[in-house]
Amino acid sequence: MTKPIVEIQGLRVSFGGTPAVKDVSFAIQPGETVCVVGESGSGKSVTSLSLMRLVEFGGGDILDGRLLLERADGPLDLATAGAATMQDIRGNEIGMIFQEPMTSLNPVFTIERQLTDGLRMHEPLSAAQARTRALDLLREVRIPEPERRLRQYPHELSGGMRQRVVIAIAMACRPRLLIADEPTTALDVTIQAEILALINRLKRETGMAVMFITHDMAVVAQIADRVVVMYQGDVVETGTAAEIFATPKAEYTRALLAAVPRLGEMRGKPAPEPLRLVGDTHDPVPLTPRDTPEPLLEVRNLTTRFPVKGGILRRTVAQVHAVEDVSFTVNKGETLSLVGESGCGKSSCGRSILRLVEPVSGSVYLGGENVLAQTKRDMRAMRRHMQMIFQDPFASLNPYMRLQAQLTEPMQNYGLDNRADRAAALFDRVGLPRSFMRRFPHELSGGQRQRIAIARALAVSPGLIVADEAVSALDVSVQAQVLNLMMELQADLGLSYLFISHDMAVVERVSHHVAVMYLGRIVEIGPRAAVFENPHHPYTQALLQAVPIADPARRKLDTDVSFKPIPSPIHPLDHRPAPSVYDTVGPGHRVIQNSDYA
Amino acid sequence: MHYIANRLLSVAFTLLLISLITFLVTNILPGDVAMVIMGTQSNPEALAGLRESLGLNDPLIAQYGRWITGILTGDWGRSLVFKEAIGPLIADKVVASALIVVMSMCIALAAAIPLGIWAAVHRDKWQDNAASTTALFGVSLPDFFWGIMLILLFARYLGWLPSSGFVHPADDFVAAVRHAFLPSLALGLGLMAHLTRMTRSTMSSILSQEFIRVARAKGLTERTVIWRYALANAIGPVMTVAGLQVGYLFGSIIVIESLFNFTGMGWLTYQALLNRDIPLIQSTVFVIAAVVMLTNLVVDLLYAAVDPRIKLP
Amino acid sequence: MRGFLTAKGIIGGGIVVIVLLTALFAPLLIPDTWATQMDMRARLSGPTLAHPLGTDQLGRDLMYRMLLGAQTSIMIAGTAVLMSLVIGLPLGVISGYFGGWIDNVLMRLVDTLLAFPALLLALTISAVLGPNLTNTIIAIGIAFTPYLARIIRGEALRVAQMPYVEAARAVGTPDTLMIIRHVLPNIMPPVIVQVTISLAFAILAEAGLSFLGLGTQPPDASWGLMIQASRDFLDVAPLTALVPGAAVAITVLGLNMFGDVLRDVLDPRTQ
Amino acid sequence: MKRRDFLKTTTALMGGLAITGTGIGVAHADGHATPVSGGTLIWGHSETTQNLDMHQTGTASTGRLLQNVHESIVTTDKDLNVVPNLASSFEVSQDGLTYTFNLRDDVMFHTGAKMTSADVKYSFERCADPATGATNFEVFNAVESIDTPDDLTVIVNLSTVNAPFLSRLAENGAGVVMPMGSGDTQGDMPVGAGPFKFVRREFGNEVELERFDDYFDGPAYLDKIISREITEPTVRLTGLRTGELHMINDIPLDRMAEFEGNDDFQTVSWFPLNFDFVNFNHDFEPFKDARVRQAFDLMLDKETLMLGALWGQGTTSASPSFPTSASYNGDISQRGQDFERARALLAEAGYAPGELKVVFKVTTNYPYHVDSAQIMLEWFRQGGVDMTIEQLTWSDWLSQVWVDKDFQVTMMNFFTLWEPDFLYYSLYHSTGGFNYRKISEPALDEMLEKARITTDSAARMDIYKDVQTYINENTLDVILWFRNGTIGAQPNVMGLDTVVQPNGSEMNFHKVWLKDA
Repeated sequence: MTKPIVEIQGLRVSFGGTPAVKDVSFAIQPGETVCVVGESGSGKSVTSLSLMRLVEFGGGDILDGRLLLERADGPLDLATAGAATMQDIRGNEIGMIFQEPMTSLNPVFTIERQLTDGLRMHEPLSAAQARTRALDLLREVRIPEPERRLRQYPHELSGGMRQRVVIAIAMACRPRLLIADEPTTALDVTIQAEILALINRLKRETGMAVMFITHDMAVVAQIADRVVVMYQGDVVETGTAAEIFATPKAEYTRALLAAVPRLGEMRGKPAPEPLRLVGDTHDPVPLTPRDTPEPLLEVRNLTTRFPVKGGILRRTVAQVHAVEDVSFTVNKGETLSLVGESGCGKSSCGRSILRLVEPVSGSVYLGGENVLAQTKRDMRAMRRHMQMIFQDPFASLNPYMRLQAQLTEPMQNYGLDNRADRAAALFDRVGLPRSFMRRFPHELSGGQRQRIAIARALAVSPGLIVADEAVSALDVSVQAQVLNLMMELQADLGLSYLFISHDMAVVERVSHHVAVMYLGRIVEIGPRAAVFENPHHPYTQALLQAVPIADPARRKLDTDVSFKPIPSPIHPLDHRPAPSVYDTVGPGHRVIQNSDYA
Repeated sequence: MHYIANRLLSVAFTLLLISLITFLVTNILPGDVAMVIMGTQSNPEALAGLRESLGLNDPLIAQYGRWITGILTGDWGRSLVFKEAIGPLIADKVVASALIVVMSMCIALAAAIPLGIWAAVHRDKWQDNAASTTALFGVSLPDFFWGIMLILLFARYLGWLPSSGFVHPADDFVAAVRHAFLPSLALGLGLMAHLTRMTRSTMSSILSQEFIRVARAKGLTERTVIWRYALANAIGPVMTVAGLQVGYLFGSIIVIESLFNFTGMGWLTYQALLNRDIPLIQSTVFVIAAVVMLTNLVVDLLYAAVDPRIKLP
Repeated sequence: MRGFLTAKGIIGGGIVVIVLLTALFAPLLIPDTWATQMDMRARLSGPTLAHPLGTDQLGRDLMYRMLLGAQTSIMIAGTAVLMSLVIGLPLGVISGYFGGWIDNVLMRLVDTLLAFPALLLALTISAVLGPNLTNTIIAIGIAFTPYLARIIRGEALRVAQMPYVEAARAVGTPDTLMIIRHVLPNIMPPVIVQVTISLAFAILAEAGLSFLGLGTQPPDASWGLMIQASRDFLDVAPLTALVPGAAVAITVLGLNMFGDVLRDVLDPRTQ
Repeated sequence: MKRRDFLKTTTALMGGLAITGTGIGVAHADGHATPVSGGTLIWGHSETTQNLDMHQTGTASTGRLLQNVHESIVTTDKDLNVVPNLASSFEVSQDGLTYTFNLRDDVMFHTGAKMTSADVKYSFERCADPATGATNFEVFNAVESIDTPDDLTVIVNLSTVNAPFLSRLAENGAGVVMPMGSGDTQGDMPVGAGPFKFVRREFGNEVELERFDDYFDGPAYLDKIISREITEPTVRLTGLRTGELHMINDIPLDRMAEFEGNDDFQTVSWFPLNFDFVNFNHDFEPFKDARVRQAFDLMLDKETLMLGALWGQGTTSASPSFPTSASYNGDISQRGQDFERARALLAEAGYAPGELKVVFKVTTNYPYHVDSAQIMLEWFRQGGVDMTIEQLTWSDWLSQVWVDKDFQVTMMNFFTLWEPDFLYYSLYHSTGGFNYRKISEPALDEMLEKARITTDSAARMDIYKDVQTYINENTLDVILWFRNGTIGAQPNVMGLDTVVQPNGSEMNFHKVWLKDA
């Protein structure tokens, strides 16, 4: 066995007295990818920041332990290294990339400056030499038109491009170790696939080691050589990727793996099925669709556009074509998922149906009544029958209202009686103790808040719930619980869901029907099995190809992948898009003829 | 250019509103210009003659029309009490006020930015508290209090700087700066406090951003990280706040200029108000409001110039 | 509430409480003639047994004037800020929450008023109305209104775009209830902080107006008036300015610290 | 107070050197050195000059400066006798209706033109024209015509006798002679025949005057005078202390004691600069009753008030007449403080303690008035009157008190109007131009009208003495004191004893010089 490039021994870190990392030890060998995986609060990021000694800038203190970096003159303990030494090591021997590509680059400096200043810090280069190196780096991370990029500012680049620049910065001095802290979490799935492939390739080509921090077991399965599982500041398990996925030893690892929906595991199943979580005693009951589907929500030719204002008189100069000629039906007791990448119009579509934004044209029938034809007053009455769950459980609850009041408010709005009793019943229904009723939102965890959001939506007994990325912000184990709750409610109450999500694996798990959106249009719609098992539209196929699968045996990223960038949905005022025309390729399975995806 | 044209149009509209407000307010001011001109020696006949010759008997609309036309054509009329032509008079006084406003801004920024950065870098430590308390002390005392103290210290006991008066920078630049220094300092102390707080909060939010960590991860020195990476981002917001404070400064100069006998716009406005010199009040108030507005316009444009994210289409 | 137990919280809160108690009870405990009692043999005197903080140009006791002046200063500042809040809150909330042309019209007006420096506005209003206590309050109150309205509007706009407001709309909450239940409570923390800072500014503004002779009328004591009266005697009797100056400074300092601490305490994220 | 005591006080006030007559005291002046020409005097002037037109300007501060630019047709000597100035001599006809002025032939204007009778006629007519807005236009009310038989003779014909005409011409700019046709530019660029030429004014900041070499009374010593307008007393004082200024006028009252004891500076103090009085609105119901006015008078301890408000820099007086003038009535005296009698008088008039509520309007233009009001307020409250103070800016005071006569009690000062007609007729006649108190006393009106047409000087003065007695007995106003004027200067400023003009309010730099210029 070769000498490890980095060895962490008994690391302890605390923030203002609160322990964040309790006792962490593991090593990274040259040229291997070690994934540190865990949910929020596990201490995985703190560990990586400690290694760079950046944790101090966030108010953390390394209390104990050694961070040995192997160098030509023997191992150096980074935990006690001086500031000058650390500056020399950072960016030179260890490179690091971070989660948020949108904020990782300094908005007021050019790409060139940000690429070269680290280089020139560590190596004696002239400006021209540094520029040449920067160009090479941009080519290496496969950025098109590198000369032009050098002169550009970060806001002129797309998110994926920015993350490539950040990687180029980290790679600038050929580090022996690259630390990647959740580098793909904020990215769309196709871009995530590109970035993962890029990191993989760079590792292969340069022989550097990679320490990859993530919460996503699917990503781990795709890239890890070895895995370190962390939970609440401790390492619970280490092993090779194959070992961890095949024979997890720690109970936590098993629970975590159980909570991860795996793309393709629903193959052949007739209906959505709750996840089987560790500790569940009974087998999950699938949600069988009704024999005779009964339409609840019918959306026809829905179009929503947002004005872009400009000029002296703040007139509308262009339009964002957010939703363009979209039609679909949600049956009673069933779930239709709208799936797509950011900016595809799926959220606008959901909000248009509730008229939280006003559509331009089309019709929306709920139980036979046209939602779009209602007056403002009647619309309020209408909303009783359709409710919404929002993405961010932290922002969608008024921080100054007690939970009970949050639940009774909708009842009060619609003049329902016995509000306290109903609220108590709702607490039971979503699995929260009644003692929480007097609490404020900030006293709850994210999952608990999302339960409250669901309870609030249920308060007026609606038939339809629009769930807009309702589980996206949650840790995977919590996400599984909330998904199970939603499915359970559907089974018990006969609810219909319009489930809006970017996560193909989750969608596969919960949907009866799936609609794939791209640039405001539905490009493919049909029964879940048809869309997932027999995708017709090239975009659907690309999406499915990009989704990482939580199974190290099914790796997809050995070669570079590249997906088409999404064009702008902004068009001049006189733009008249053609109506959507569909081919029927199977029972209820339709594919658009004329999408912009070529 | 659309952005600038758009802003200019709205500025023109606001200026019109300002002129209307100014005119209406000054016309409900009690007191009589003719009276003030004549002082204790006046008598009814002389007053009536004077009123007529000053045009004070015309209807309000006519007086506003005359005034606004004058403003637009460059004929700002004459001060009733001081007999001077208002246009050149104000042009002169604006230079004086601009001198202390700019100097106090420089003094305040020169102190506030390092202090604010220092506090932000050592957030919640004793340095932060020390900086905040120092800054608070500046804002806790009225600026005229500082003014009097500065006169006593620097002019009376140390004899380093002149205690009062204004020298036109075109006549003698060094003397101009020396005369403007104490009033600027008195103004700057209060201003410094706001700007320190602003710099601190802007810098601490910038320092917690990801690109700062990226910069550190590149191995850049702390000095580069803070004074280049962070400050380049803070300068825009700090500038905007500083621009907004110009309004505050133009309020404070009324007191400070009177105290230092520094004959700028503040002094002139106060004299005009005291003497009910309506044409002069109208013009000074109008000019101050216009200068404040235009400063903010310039600051916005500058912000757009330093921040590549804001494009001027 | 833990936030109040920091050094800053204790000092800031302590000062605010002491000043408020002084303003409330000093006039009840100290006969007001003590502040107007003149002693021509002890004019501009330094600290003595009879006058622990010295006397002013008419031989009046500075300590009593400072203590009794607290009420005037606090009352003017408090009422003026309350007035600007009463006007500015509805303006700002309506403007920020409803947006559209109402917002355009109101904010155009507010922006125009903002171009007039507050002290200039107060000075002009004071000159129009004539100098007395009520008019001083009105002048400061009006001058401060556009600032508060602007800040409140910004906060209301921010809150109106929060998901919980959209969520409340989705559950059918009408506009009036929306403002009362969701907008007002959520804009309150920054507004309260702004109010404490405005109070500090109002105390200084009153001092500024008094300095120019348009504030409190003698022989009533206010801190501003005391500083104003001291301007000619500063070099021979610095206490005449230092005593009221220190009172203003400590109060403003306390209010600012209190505001900072309030900001932390009211921020749900720090709880 | 008797006139003799008065003079004694004056001498005491003056400290070292005393110059009899107007009571100017100069400390540390070296009166024996030989004057030299040259140098620029920097004067810290206490007020901002306004309209520079000598006819129009109403403020003493501006007149104080213009005094050096203009010359009057007649002037006064130290004893306040009217003496020739631009006129080499004058004659008054027996009937008192015709005034003949023989002009000097060596008077040059700053324009380079020689003064002729046409200029005099132009100046008088300009002043008399109501459209000019001249503050002294009523001096010429009785003028019927002005004849100029030749270049050096001016004959003024009156329609009715106006005994004070000549002395009014000597005072306050009424008699200044401006070059013909210069009226329109006087406001910006005053030109006259005085010892100094007006060069420029940086408005609110400084005024520059330059020696006029062709001055008829011989050129002045100083090359230039820079008058820096510094209204803030502390700042003015600091300027003198740091040497930025050669001299300042109006040393803050509380500093006089300190300055007089300081060998580094010269101080000049003189009296009277002005007199102060407390005014009642005679139209306000309670003050229609002389007993109420007297009660108020009885509540005031004038000596203490003077010490309190003026820091002793003044002299109490029961009469507003110029103290050294012939009309001064030294036989009347101020009432002493007597609360018992005051309360009794109020009760007699029907006012129980606390029943009378009065507002005291006072202008911030005179900080010592604000102090006085605060001191008086304590006494009035002690006397059972509920009084509040309202501070007014100068323009508010003028418009509310002076024009609208909307007040109950106020306080004012007047520069020493030594011409008794000017003083008493305008202040106390029911139609007087300065009668803002709405005083209407038929007996007094009769005396004042009679004095106007009494050409015998001694008889005229006796009438004015009776007038003073009447005012005092009926407490029409409460006359408080004469206030001292003060100048502080560096030791090298010479000839300070000549600066203050006999009337006590104007300043002339003709004979001032700098020792090491």
